[in-house]
Amino acid sequence: MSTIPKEEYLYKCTSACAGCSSSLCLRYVLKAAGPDTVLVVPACCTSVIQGIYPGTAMSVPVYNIAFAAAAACASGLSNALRARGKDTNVIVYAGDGGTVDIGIQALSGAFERGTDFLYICYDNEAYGNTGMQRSGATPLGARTTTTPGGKPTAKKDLDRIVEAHNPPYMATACSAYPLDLYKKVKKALSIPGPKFIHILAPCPPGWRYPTEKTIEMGKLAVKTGTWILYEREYGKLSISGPSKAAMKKPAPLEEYIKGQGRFKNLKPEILDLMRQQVEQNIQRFAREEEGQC
Amino acid sequence: MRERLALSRPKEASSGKTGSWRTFRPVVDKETCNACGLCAQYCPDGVIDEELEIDLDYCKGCGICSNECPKGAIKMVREER
Amino acid sequence: MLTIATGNKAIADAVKAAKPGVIAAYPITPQTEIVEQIAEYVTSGELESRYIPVESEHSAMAACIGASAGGVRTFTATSSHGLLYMHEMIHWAAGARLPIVMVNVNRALGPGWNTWAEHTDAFSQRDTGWLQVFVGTVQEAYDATLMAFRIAEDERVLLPVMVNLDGFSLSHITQSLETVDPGDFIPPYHLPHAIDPENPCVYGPMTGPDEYYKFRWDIERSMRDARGVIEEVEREFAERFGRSYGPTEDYRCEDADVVVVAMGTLGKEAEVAVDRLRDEGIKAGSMRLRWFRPFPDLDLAGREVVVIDRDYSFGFGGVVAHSIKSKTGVEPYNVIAGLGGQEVTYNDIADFVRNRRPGEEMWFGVSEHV
Amino acid sequence: MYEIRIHSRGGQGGVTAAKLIALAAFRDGKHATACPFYGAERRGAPVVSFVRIDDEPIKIYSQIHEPDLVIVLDTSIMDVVDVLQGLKPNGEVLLNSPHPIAGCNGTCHHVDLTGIALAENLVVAGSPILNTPVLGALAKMGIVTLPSARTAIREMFSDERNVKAAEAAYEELKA
Repeated sequence: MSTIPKEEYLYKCTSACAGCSSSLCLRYVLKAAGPDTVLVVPACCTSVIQGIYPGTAMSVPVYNIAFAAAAACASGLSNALRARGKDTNVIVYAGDGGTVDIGIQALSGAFERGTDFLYICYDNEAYGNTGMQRSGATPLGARTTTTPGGKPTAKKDLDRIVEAHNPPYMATACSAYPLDLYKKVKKALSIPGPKFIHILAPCPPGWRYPTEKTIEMGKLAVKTGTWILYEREYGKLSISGPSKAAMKKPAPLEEYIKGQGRFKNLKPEILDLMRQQVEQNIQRFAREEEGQC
Repeated sequence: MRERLALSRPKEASSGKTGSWRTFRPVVDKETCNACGLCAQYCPDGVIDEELEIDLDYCKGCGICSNECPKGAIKMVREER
Repeated sequence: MLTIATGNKAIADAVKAAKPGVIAAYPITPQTEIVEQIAEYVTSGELESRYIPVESEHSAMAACIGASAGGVRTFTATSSHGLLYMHEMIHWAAGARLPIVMVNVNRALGPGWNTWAEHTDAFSQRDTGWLQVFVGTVQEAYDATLMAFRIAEDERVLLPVMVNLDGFSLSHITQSLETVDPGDFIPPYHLPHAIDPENPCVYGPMTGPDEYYKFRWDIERSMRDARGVIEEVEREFAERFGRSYGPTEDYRCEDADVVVVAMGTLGKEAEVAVDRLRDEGIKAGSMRLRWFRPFPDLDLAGREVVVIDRDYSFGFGGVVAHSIKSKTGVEPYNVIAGLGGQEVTYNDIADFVRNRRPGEEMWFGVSEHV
Repeated sequence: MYEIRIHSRGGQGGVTAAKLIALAAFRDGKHATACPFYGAERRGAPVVSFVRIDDEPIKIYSQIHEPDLVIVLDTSIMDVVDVLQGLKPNGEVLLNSPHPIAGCNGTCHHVDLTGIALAENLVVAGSPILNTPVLGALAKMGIVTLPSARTAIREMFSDERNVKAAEAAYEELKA
């Protein structure tokens, strides 16, 4: 705790839902980045969380931009600041819809071009800002307003797409581990070029669990191996502490599923499929860590 | 100078006093509390200060602090209005 | 320096003279030579600028928005489908009050694929809050691009400017070009609301029904002020560099009984038609409409007017003809000609005047009056 | 106004030839425009470019329908394109050919531009360069001056062999 700055760059109080994990994450992102930072925010929950004109809870500049355009806007901004001799942090803070779906072309372009910025996707696994419609990041079986019978297909593996761009740094994080997130943002910002952090951000109204369970839900995602925390520096994988233990002996998937209304009445065969996917994922990371790809 | 575009400037309570959103309020038992600080660490709105005082003007009553307190020192109590 | 150049090369040279800090662009026919030439200038060091090779036009405009707000002069170029693909960001750029300069090489829209000149692409961006100027010569393409930076960045305007030139017929034609050293004609970039971590602001936050309209009105206020700024900048340009421009280029209009209104290269070729008609005793004049937004006041009272529209608004009519009709009250003869590069010669234009039927519309080549 | 129509195949340099002619005329103190007509075609397809030269500024952007001069850089095109279409009654023709070709009305000039380019080893990516020697032929015909032809070539190309090729074409042009 002592290393975390006391300064809050997200003022009291935002218009985030009670128990919102993405505003918790934003607190730590800004603590890590400090005041010489510009956030670029496409349409997402943070468009609202930042506050309504003329007041805002954000005490760093925030550039709001259209849904598909965050990474491209950040490219322009980063280049302008560098042209002016400034090394201000440029951070995209975008939801999963704006990243895995409508914004993926701009994201891919910005990474391929080597833009000097950090792209953070906070992933609540649906279009939360508009009332939980499915996104490409919605997991198999999850009910959303546009998948009322449960999503029939798996979550898009965003990280492997980003990884294919060979960024100098990428990591996953989870709102339940804010200190881990803080360290990862710090490290990312110390490296030039395009960096990426993918945060799992549980959402009480969207996932349909009580607000007080936000941290618990994130921890269960990690403990069951559903969400694996890792870093990848110049391609080299290192599994983060909480996931190391979880990968050796993952908690039963049901513990994560059962508390979430979005997985209510899950068909057993879907649960089996989900379990297989988790196992395969764990094995894939374990093999890579052991040096066999 | 005239404002040509919508520019918001930082201030506290930009969304009003969100304490009014609350149905349950956190009540801390100072005797049980060991000042570990996890409540402050996990508060999404940063309304718990260094002294672990909860700013009830802004606390939305999510209950994360209560749920995460290892000592069970924070109880959520129904607001009486 | 006096040389010859294509329209595209002239624009690249004007951009080099204006020294933007960031250029973000995506290639598209017939604009590509502009970005190729600029990339060449940046690579060779002749232009000290950052060139962002974006993956789409939507991203080109998004990157220009980020760069312009980030405090540097910004340029992009596009055409046709590229312009349409960036449509969302075109609105955003104006609403964000960013003085981005963009060259649009006017080209028709598919299907079928057609890379030749038409103005429908630019007119589809009519209501975005961008200033739009249409040029008729290589020299004018250069001059208008230089002036566009000055006009856009003027604190009374702070709106983006689109410079339009006809695909191939002007983008690829070689004509004489005099390049200039703009000196302090283009002052250093200054954006009053540039992003500054020392003075943090949220740009474009949620803005409710009680506030939003005020910012829309401010765009219109600046658009109205832009008329005076354009006049001022064009006058100063004439004083410094000896070439004068206005909202229209009028040719033999003073005593004309019939005036041809057209834009771009057709507007220039119309002058040749006017000479022919005058030889026949028809007192014709040509009024080449340069500025489309803000739309100028036109003095057409008491004359017959033939408007050539290289565009069309389906279910309504030619965009220019109807703009003129609503602004001046005249009932023009509206010829729809030159769509998708359809060949229109000065002889054809002279024929439009000879056979004019005020109040009616004629699609050239279709031989039907409607 | 003097109007020239150039017939070539994509990749043979017809577009650059038009620019070079306009530049030479411009250096002679005239007004000139060069205007390629781009089709959707690719390398090898017949293409056409236009040059206008005048003492007054040129305001015409449409194609040249009644040329004063037709230049054919590749005579094989004559089988598929009516290169003489619209040629003015007193118009002239310039063919890239070592010998005269029957069927050309009026004054028909010919010169072996390909041979000249090959002799100077002016070959880029397998194609002989025709656009610089053609300028020599036009100088001989009096459409541009030889000094301006040289100037134009030097402004656009750094290889002096291009000037030599133009001079060779100037010498070898036959009517």
